[in-house]
Amino acid sequence: MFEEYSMAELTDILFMQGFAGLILFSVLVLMALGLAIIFGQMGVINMAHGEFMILGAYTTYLTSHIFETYLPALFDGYFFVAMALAFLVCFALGVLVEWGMIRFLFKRPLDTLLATWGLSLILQQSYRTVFGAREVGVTLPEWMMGSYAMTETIEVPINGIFVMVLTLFIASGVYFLMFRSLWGKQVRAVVQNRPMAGAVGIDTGKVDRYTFGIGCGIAGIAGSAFTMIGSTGPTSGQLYIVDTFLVVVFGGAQSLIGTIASAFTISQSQSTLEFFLSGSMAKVITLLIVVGILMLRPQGLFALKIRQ
Amino acid sequence: MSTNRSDFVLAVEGLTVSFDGFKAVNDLSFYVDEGEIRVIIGPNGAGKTTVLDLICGRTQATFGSIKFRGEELTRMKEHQIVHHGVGRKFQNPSIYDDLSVFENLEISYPRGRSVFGALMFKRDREVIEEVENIAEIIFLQNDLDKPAGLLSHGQKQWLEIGMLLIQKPDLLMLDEPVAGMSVAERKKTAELLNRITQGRSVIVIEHDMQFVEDIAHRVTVMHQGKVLSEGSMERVKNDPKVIEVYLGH
Amino acid sequence: MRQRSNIRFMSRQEVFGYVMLAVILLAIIPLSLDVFRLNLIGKYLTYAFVALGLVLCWGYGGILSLGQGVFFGLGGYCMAMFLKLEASDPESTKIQSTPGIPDFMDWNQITELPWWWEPFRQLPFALSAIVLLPTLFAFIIGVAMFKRRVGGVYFAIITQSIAAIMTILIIGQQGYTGGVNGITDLRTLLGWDIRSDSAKVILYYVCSAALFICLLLSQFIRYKKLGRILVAMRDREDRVRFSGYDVANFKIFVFCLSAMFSAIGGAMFTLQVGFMSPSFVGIVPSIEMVIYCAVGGRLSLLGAVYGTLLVNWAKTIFSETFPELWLFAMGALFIAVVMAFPNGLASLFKRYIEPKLPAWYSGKTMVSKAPIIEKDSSMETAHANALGSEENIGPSKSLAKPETAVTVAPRTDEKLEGGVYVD
Amino acid sequence: MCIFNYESGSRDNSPVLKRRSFIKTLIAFPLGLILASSSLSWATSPTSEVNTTGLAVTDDTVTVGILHSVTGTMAISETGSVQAEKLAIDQINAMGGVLGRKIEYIQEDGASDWPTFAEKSKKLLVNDKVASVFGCWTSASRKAVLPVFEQYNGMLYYPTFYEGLEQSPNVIYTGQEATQQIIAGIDWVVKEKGAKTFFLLGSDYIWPRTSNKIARKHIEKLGLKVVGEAYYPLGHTQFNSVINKIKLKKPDVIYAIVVGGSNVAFYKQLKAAGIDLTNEKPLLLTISVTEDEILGIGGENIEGAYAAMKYFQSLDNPNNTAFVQAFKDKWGQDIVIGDVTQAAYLGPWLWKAAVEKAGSFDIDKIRAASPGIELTTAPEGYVRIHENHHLWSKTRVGLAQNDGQYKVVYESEELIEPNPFPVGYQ
Repeated sequence: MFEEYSMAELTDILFMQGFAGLILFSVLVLMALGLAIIFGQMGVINMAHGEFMILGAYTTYLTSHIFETYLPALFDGYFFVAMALAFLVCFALGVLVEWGMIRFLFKRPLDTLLATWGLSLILQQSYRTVFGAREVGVTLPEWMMGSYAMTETIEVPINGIFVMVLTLFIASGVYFLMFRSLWGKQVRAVVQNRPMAGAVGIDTGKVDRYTFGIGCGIAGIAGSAFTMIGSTGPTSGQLYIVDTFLVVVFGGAQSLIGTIASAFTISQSQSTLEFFLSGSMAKVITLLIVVGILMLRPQGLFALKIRQ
Repeated sequence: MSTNRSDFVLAVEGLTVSFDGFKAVNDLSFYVDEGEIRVIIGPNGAGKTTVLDLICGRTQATFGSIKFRGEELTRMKEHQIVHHGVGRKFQNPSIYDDLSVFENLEISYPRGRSVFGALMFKRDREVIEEVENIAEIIFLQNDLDKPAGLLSHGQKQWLEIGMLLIQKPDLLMLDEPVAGMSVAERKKTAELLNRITQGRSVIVIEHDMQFVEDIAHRVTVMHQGKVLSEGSMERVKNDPKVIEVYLGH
Repeated sequence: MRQRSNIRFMSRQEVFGYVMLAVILLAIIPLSLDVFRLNLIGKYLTYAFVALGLVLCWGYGGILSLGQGVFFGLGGYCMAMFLKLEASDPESTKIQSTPGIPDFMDWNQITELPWWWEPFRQLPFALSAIVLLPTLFAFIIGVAMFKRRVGGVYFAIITQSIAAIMTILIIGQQGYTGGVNGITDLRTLLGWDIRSDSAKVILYYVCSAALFICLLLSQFIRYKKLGRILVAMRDREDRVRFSGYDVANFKIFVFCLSAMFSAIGGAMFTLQVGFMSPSFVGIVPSIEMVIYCAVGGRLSLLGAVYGTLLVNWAKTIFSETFPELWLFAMGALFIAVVMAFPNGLASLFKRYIEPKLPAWYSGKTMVSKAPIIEKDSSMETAHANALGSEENIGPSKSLAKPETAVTVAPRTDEKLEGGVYVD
Repeated sequence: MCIFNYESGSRDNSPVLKRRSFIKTLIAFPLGLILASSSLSWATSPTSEVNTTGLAVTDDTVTVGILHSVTGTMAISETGSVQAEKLAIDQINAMGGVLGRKIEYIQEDGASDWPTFAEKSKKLLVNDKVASVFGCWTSASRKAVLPVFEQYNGMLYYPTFYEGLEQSPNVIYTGQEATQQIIAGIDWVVKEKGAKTFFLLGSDYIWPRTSNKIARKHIEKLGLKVVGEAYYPLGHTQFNSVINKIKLKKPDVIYAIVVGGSNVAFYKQLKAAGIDLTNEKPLLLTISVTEDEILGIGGENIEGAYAAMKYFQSLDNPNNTAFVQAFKDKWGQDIVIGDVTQAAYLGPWLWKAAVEKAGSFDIDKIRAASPGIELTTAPEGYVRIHENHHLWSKTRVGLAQNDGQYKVVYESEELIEPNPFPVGYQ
């Protein structure tokens, strides 16, 4: 399998595949973080997660247009504004959805699955009505699209690095929010004992609403970042949903570390397999491995053992 | 000490379970005799319910053995343990709200427990008589056709006890059987327990000391996953270690 | 009081319901529609098999599978393989470079029929494969999952992934499966042209009859203790376990049964539509089929049939007139069913229509006066008995009303841990 | 039989409708006289003569079907075809219609779901009795409806470039079959660019796989080398691994047949990985990216790539200038037109020509009349229907520009003969 390559080429393969794996890893983490918060902390299965991501992507598309038309001088920096807007828009919609729908479905995770699936259909058709059935092209600032050549064969894509940095940033943000802030304490208190949290004066309704909103907001940022590497169309969101859920479930529903570890495992096995097999078979085998491990360890990679 | 003494119904030895390093039950040993009513008491978090979970197979032990009539339970599945004659009542009444009282009892009747058996199960005279018989013991003979969800809290507790009785277990484990009951109901329950414990061993977890005194043959006091003291109620009550734990802090 | 000793196979209402459905399916629809529409209804009915399986598996057993399309597809593919081989006789495929093999294999440079296609030349083998293969597959999944106590949400997501895997596999192995196009251009069954109008009518009746057999089988299961154990299991899995049942076996059984129903539906689909494609195996159709079941009422066997017919009929009407609105309507339907009518059409029927029906329908005059309560059909016997022995309950009718409503509200509060226990 | 059909045809119309259409005819008549004096001679031919099989043809209208996905994942691609077909129908009506009859259409949504396509096509043929159907996009949808068209003897005008291996009496293929598109393109890249090694890439389904197979055979026939071949599931969005592979294999040409949303991911990641297509090292040749796809990809990301197909919006000829203008006037100035859109536009015109040549709407007569029909007004230039129901057409190579358009850099000298069952390429 390797004999056709020289030693130097093999080193390059190793490096570049490792890097490709890291990009995929960042992408998966970014997709899964929002879902991990919502699913892990609230037990809500948000099937519309992909549509929230696309909402973020469309927000980016609109922002790019506004900057192109009105503020061409600042175009190089528009992406940061777009990400912030994507977060806000998705956060707002998330809060609305929680208030109008999710809060009536607590303790019924399978029903949230169906209801949010319905929501995803409605969102898809809304995008189609508003933006048209065709995909839209998001213009990116020139500096984000290039690559940095390390050697003749090794070239590091700048957007890949951007995604990685962003992922690191968001993941640590989530970590601080959940484990180092008062708000995070409240969220965890509500997760562990809802009546008790309510009794000590935490507005559990509000905590839920904002948790859901933040999860959706992060999905929006992810969607915004994905305009760099993927398509933006009414049904693009569906491409992500299975992968995203597998990452979260595989990691262990309530564990942030688990989500990251599982994203790492999946991305590395996928990108390694892709190099040697066809893309389809790589995907099948990766999914099979994940499903297989989940059967052996249904609680996921990182789940706390708790007293029943 | 011999682990094979056959006169023990239940022999628990060196039982340990740890949840991510936290030892909820730590090197616990105790023995229950034929026909004995054993009450386990202890402060919250002492590991009482975990012990019952371990015996009935709901939680897997990390170390140690549980022998029931000489058979090792730790490696059995819950339903196999039930088939061997161990019955368990939960802390909160655990009954099927959507089914009638009759059906609740019927499901617990120890016949047709395989898939195929359940498909071929016939509600014959024997079953009906047994259900009615048990219903009378648990004071529900007039509510047989009622959906179980409509029963009062106390009646639900009784129903669950009835569901155990119909299994004819040799060892009955009751987790706080009188919690949430009125005084009258408590009295009735104590009566019920005394009646049904004839010829079988019982392990009860209870906080109500009056109730414990009424029924216990022997008492085991647990604290932080270990046995703190064991013996008659009288002895345990005067054990300085027990007093320390209950009143000391 | 003595009546409990002889629970009936069907209540009077159920008998009426089945007769009604039989009249609608076997008389009203065939007499009032042309062959094209009849064939459409026939196609919808094949989804009803899946919905019926989901009632048992999800409504009764509490196991939500988002991969029912896999079984529907497997059944359909088994049927399609037989029909394709029959359509690929050397005479009609003589323009191919290898005559006698299915056209898509020829396009993919396969020169010999794969060994595992060979047995599908025999109808008996194909028929048994339709029933057994998906059931076996469900059995393997079931054993792997339920023995490990994977349940609830986890089971849903894993079945969903299995659906994704199957789709990629079928599309990727196009030389053996026909790929994304599926297996198309099926013509005859043992020489009988299945595309003719008369065949469509006959197949419609065969499909309806098969559906009725499955319905009655489900009714039988519900009436036996097995049905009550399923309900019990959904409510209190632990209690069932500590009543001495191996819960996993019951789950495996009901999951296999639902897979078998789906597979029969898939085979009927292939026969009536004339092709099978991977678009049924994926995630989207699998979730859509859950909604058919939910619209009908996840606890109502008959509801599954009506729900399927209604949603599909609406889909056809909508997409003929306002295709853009269809997704909005479908999305709203999902949300409405989950939030406002968790027990679907069946509960609406019980609530608003049944009380208005004449007394002979329920067999008891007092039902018309009875409190209007939302009750699920699993309770029918119990509830009818409760009403019958109302004297025993005492005059607490007004009190019973809200309480019953609470009790029999849909049992959907699956715990998140839902059967994932640490061991 | 004739009489019966005539009656059933007219019975469908309520008197009110009839009168209204009569008035319309009155108004339209002088107009038609000026615009379509050539078709005037048929305007009077009685319906019983031009329609002997009970199609939805009345004295002044004829109903056709449009069957595409307007919802679901394929709506992205099929929207353009719907627009083109409607434009063609409008233009034909403005010229006086077909055999003096105005075209009316029933549009059905295939919803990106193959069985739905089959169901809807059956509805169009059996219930609506449409005179012809313009529709389908993916091979899978065509395969699903094919038995229906053959059973009920309908006529489908199918616009997409596709893998070939099919020749149905009930389909006119207005797009190119694989060999037309592939061989000319590869010959060009070998001759003009001196390409020696190729890397084949595609989405994992029949069209890319079959096309790559033909490409491989042809490349090997020329004595050149395929250094790699890879397929990814539809909708795949991560191409970094395959891009690495390409970098290592250093092919002269990346031959890419990626479709749908994956395209966007592929080209963006290609650019980000430092492969600047304008350097042509390697050169990228695609047969799947039309101007429609570039909308989503972004012109700046695909600039420098080559595409081999029969039509580009930038084609410089009077037919095309008029077509592009009409299309933009109807559907908006920002709209782009791709290869398939143009092919879809040909459908109604080819049908009209066949009907007029046959002097009848009957499918059998149209089929008999179709081979040899030529269209000099086609935006792509001149096309002619071959005996095998495909079109003779030229193949062009376009170079993708920053603004999302292709610049035509090559055009085959002759019309290329369609060859759906290419001997030696299977």
